[in-house]
Amino acid sequence: MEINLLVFGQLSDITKCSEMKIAHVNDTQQLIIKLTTQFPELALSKYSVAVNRKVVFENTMLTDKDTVALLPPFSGG
Amino acid sequence: MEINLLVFGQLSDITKCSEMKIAHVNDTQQLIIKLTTQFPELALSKYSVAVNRKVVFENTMLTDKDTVALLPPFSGG
Amino acid sequence: MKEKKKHTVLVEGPITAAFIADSIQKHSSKTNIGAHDIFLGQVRNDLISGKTVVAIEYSAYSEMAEEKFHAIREAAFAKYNLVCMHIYHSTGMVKAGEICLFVFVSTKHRKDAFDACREITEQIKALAPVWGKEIFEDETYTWKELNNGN
Amino acid sequence: MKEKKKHTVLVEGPITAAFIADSIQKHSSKTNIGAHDIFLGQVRNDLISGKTVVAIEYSAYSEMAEEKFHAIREAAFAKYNLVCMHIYHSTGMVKAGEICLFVFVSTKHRKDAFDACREITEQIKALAPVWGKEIFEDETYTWKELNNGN
Repeated sequence: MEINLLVFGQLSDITKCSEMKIAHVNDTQQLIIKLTTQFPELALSKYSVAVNRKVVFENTMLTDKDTVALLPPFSGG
Repeated sequence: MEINLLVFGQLSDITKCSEMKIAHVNDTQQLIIKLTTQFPELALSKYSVAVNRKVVFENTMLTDKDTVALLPPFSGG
Repeated sequence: MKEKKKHTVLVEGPITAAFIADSIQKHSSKTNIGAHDIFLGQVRNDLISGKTVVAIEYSAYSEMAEEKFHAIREAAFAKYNLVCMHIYHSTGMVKAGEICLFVFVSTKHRKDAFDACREITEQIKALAPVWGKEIFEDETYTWKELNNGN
Repeated sequence: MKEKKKHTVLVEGPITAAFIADSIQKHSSKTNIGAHDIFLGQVRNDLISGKTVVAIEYSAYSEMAEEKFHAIREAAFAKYNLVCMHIYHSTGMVKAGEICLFVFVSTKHRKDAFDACREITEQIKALAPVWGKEIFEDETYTWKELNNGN
């Protein structure tokens, strides 16, 4: 079980990486805890979480090959 | 004493002329009466009157070389 | 940085895409602009009593129209935070599919651009002494009537 | 006559005046169009903490962004009486004075064009996963923050 993580905008300045594989996480909450342990600055950042291109607002189960994205506030246009 | 009359849009279909000199009219009311006698269809038409490029809403005195315009409803753009 | 020079609004014939592109391109040197709103009026081939409009022939009371356009411009600069604005309106023959009105508003932030462009367009329709003669395929015509939103 | 084919919104680099002209020209064959409203976003040379922005580098979550653009498009066609609409948004580097967003709405009557163009532009800003990195003269940068109307 491995998910694909995408990190965008200013968050990629924190993770120093915009795409990574992460194993052993069963839901978005576990993922966030794991990432925040590795990158403490994430805890201070504002972002949404998308699972397979849909923003989720609650803890969401993950399955193998899901794509999770960390989305800081949009600033297009 | 002679004024310059400009006639625009559909009103020029009635007068068959878009610019004419008119003598012996002291104010816009006299002018309109004179024109309506000559072109009875004008009485059935909707239009505003401008004196020297300003729309007037009441009877207005005219002086020599004034330009009076008959303006049907605008339809630009 | 407000550009308020008086220019002539009425132009003979249709407004071309190349002219619009040129106007847009000229604004690339004004790097305090963040937003442009452009309104274009295009001649429709309306069906009126069974006949199709193929062109509109515009006539204007030019001197009065230019004064009105200038007043509309001054009012817009007074009311909104504009960097620059331009209006062009055709006179003479404009075929269906061609452009007869070009309103170009440039601002720092988009809210002013949207508000001003819309208001200016409505004012042009309401206040400018311009008339459209809708020409049919058979060369007969009718005088255009403006309804709201037309 | 509604044109709803799915196309790609994200384009590499700035949107040129020539591209906009070409888009306008293509609509001359659609003679049921009476009004176009065009919104253009242009990169400003903002002064931020004493440094001048010389460019914005846009990045996007492309797959999600294209889905959002498509949803915005579908919603606009459902809500407004549109003849056609197009959105283009830059990715990569866009210099100050260059255009990064092009929203093009064509309708029979102007009210729909104004309403739809504004709403679509607001939705793009609010919903599209796109980020702007403001690059300064000295090659340092800051991440753009959207305020209302920015």
